[in-house]
Amino acid sequence: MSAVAANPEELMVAAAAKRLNDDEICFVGIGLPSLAAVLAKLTHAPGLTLLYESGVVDAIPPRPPLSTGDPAVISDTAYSGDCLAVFGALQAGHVDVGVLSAAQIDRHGNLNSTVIGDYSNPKVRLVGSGGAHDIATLASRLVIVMPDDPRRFVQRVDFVTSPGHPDGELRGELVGGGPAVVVTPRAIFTFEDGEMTLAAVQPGYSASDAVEGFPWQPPRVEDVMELTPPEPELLEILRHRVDPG
Amino acid sequence: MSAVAANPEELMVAAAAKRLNDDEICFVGIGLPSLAAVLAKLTHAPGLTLLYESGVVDAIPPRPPLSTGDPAVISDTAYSGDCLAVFGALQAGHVDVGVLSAAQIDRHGNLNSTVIGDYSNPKVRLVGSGGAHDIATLASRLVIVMPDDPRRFVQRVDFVTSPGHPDGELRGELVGGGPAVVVTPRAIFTFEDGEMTLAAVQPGYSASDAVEGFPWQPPRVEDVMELTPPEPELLEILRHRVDPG
Amino acid sequence: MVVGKVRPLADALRDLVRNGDTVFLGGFGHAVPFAAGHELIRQGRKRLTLCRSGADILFDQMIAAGCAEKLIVGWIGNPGIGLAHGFRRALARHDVELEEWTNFTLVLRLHAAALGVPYLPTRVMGEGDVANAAGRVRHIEDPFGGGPLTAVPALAPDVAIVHAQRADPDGNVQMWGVIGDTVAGALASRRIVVTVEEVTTREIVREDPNRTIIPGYRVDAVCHEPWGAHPSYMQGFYTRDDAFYRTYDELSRTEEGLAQYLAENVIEVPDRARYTGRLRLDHLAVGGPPAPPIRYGFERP
Amino acid sequence: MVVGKVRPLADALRDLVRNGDTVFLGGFGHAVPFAAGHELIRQGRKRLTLCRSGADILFDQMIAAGCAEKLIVGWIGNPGIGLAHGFRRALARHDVELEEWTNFTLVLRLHAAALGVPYLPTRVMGEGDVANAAGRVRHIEDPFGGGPLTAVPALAPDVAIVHAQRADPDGNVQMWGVIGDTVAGALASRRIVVTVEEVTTREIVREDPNRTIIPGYRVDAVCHEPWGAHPSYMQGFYTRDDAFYRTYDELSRTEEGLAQYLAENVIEVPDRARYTGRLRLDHLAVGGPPAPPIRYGFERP
Repeated sequence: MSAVAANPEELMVAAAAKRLNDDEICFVGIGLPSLAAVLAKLTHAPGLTLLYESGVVDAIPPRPPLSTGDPAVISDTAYSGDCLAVFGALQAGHVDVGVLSAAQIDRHGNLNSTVIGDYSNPKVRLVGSGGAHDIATLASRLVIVMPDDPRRFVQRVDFVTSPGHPDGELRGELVGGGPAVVVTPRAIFTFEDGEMTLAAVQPGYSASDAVEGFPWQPPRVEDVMELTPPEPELLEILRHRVDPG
Repeated sequence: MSAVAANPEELMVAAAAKRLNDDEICFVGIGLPSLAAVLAKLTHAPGLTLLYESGVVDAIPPRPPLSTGDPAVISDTAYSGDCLAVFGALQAGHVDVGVLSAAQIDRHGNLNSTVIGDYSNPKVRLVGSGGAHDIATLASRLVIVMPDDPRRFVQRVDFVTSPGHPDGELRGELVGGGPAVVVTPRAIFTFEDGEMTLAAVQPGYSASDAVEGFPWQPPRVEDVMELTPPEPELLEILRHRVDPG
Repeated sequence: MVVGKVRPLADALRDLVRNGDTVFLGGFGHAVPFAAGHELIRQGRKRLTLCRSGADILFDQMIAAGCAEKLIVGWIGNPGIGLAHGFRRALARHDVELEEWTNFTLVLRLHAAALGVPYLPTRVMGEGDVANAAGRVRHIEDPFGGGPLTAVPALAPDVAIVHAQRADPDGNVQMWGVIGDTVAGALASRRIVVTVEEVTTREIVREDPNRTIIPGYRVDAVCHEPWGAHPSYMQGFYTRDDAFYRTYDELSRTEEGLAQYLAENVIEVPDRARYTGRLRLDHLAVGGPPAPPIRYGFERP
Repeated sequence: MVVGKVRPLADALRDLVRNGDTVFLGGFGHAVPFAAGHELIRQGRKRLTLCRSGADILFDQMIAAGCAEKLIVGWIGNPGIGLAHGFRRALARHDVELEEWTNFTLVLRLHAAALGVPYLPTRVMGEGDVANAAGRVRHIEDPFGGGPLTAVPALAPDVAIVHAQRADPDGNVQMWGVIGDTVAGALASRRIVVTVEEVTTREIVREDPNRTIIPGYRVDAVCHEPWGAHPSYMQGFYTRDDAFYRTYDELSRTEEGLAQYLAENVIEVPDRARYTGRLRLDHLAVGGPPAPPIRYGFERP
């Protein structure tokens, strides 16, 4: 067992993994979302089925895939169809949970992975939606993993790549359930009445630490709890099997 | 070489085969259409690509398939996808020619494979469209093979399973080109102004033989020619390779 | 012992098919799920809506046995032989309702459900009498100005029952040969029951994931039923029992003949093992060399 | 010797790609057709509209080389590394027009063309800013009363260029591993050029027809280009040249750096054999055992 304590990224990935339940069908974005989903699969959720947009179902990548087209998603998988097959399943309502990250998130859970600044004259032009808009719109619920950079948290994203909740309400009539939780290295947020709400803090952080640098003051649930630190066994699996790099 | 002269079915199949050109893409119905298409492939049209609705492309069945799902279509084929793939290609305009048969045909080339008699109270209930409506609607042109039974030729089919030409004109604005030719054991008909028109007779038949028993008098082209008899080599291939039964 | 989703067929169908369900039956001439259909007859299922594009004589038998209230099909007959006599009698007596499509539009309806949209547009069914026979189409305009189209509504069966060469205990189905509308029908359905010639291992499946046609998470039960498609074909396992299809054409011409066949060969036969045990099937088995191997190779460690 | 559709890549692209064409480039991270893209750069192609769902750095290179007038994509970047710098500079200077979709809707647009319909309905793009960025959507109603949907128009490229493991001289393409949008893009296109690791025989293809992903009649040219997807992955043949992707992130940060890379490694290199000859690629090769065989078996003679 490793004696090294969890670093901030590990805290985030471990907490996100725990938001995924055994036997769920999970549509996974690349990067942090994939780390979290594979960690869940290798720990408390062996029945979790991972879908990657490249057409792959029930993959257990032996190292973090660099893209959904990386053969790491093929080396131990049960199905390799095509994009249409997995996006079709997503649209048909077969996906319980999507996991995404983004460059920006706002208080309603809107995600931006398209541009920073003005669309026609961007400050930073990013990669665009890929499957993010589709996953966010269609998955029954969405788990969002956001690295620890306060500039990523804004009152209103510069561009709504992936829709969150409408103003002042939860996505009701719409297709998927929308953002359920945002996991950061410092905290976990849920969505109360469609508004990002501090629900728990990572071990060692206070409630005000958790939102330091945010350009707005997110509401809190009445009783903000502190997450327990990731178990040593879990960290061992994360470091040596999920991301053995 | 067989010394036996062609029987009526062989005359029909040979004449239908000759309506298919080398290098065409050909969507084939089961039964007589398949016999004609395979005969063409094994004689003058080696570059003919045969599509069966079960999802198979470029098949060379070693015996007549009993259905498009018969593994005879698999034993020597280059592609086995699914129904959607081949019907999609048909709808996308990639098919030069469809080959069909039917229980009834009328003067405009409408085909019936659904019911004889009234739809809700049928005299004989048949098998239904299958892919026939789709092939007739979408193929660039249609070759129709009709066995020698005058009751099959009617002024107006009891049910339009597969659409022919509109009254008094050729299918213009519509999707596929519609019926191009009807081949029987006695004759070949083309469609002039959308009307079935005697164009040629099989060897040994007169123009009036060709339409004997028809409930209407189809028009004729000015110069009705007589087809040449099938070559002995062609009959040999038909009897021993297309239908070795 | 039950492993993963592997279960006895009778149990699986008892749990997963309800009277009144819309049932997609796989098999496009090839791989017709006779074992499962016969079990549904034995279980006395009622008021089913049976659907698929081209319907083989299994439909005819289930109709004659009184399982079906309605048919949604593109074609129904005895392939290569002739007509479906049980179906014709039931239709003439209005014992069964018929909603008939073309094979393409029936597949599009299933594909719409698999894609999660309420309809798909098509260029067929704008002419002739088939649209009237089907009833449930809408004549629409291309929203981009391209002219008239026909909309066909999604068809999402309650349960799909398909037969395939093999599946693993997670339900991953591998099939080859003629696929027909198997993928469309299975992916369109809410539940999926698979009968297979072989229950294979997870390892075998994972060594060739591109061979998998239905991902396991969609499958509810895997039932080991060797010869489960007899008397139809199963690529690589057996060819069609043509003699039976011809015999069926004769025996099914009368109601009594068909009833007697069903009684002796389906209803009074407790399961598939007893069914195949009664028959001499060896002459139908096929062999053949292995297909050329491919290599997946990933990375050097 | 040219057999069937097998042709040298340069000739095939000269004949089958025209300046101004809309070109689908295959490769979903895996099997990116670098050999063909580099040849288009060498041929000095102009005014191309490049399209696919997730666009890798081959797009970045072709944009920087001045081949592209317009992009129709769902994503563009350097997979696993970062952003596409050549693309970003060109966009900022308005040297290239961008029409951006989501990966799903881009695939649906291709699928619409493959199915021969002018559009497909979807439940996405009804919210957020992506519909505005894409521009060409219509908000429609389900004709069966199910509520609002979005219509996305068919995208039928003039030519698709895809890389695969093997094809036969008739153009039948067999591919395994990650397929992504390869099938949708190829079947949507009017013409298809395939580069392959191996030209195989008709017999090999016909011994496993379910492995074929594109039927030969749709394919115009088969070009033998071993390592044709380098520096991307090719399942069973080689893994990604990650070092290059990282280097590319650095060198492409300046216009001069990227221009110099293209000059030395693309424009001044006459063909793929010379390209691979310059590099040490052995460490990227992968092996692996053969996948489990299946048997097709037909009938006893």
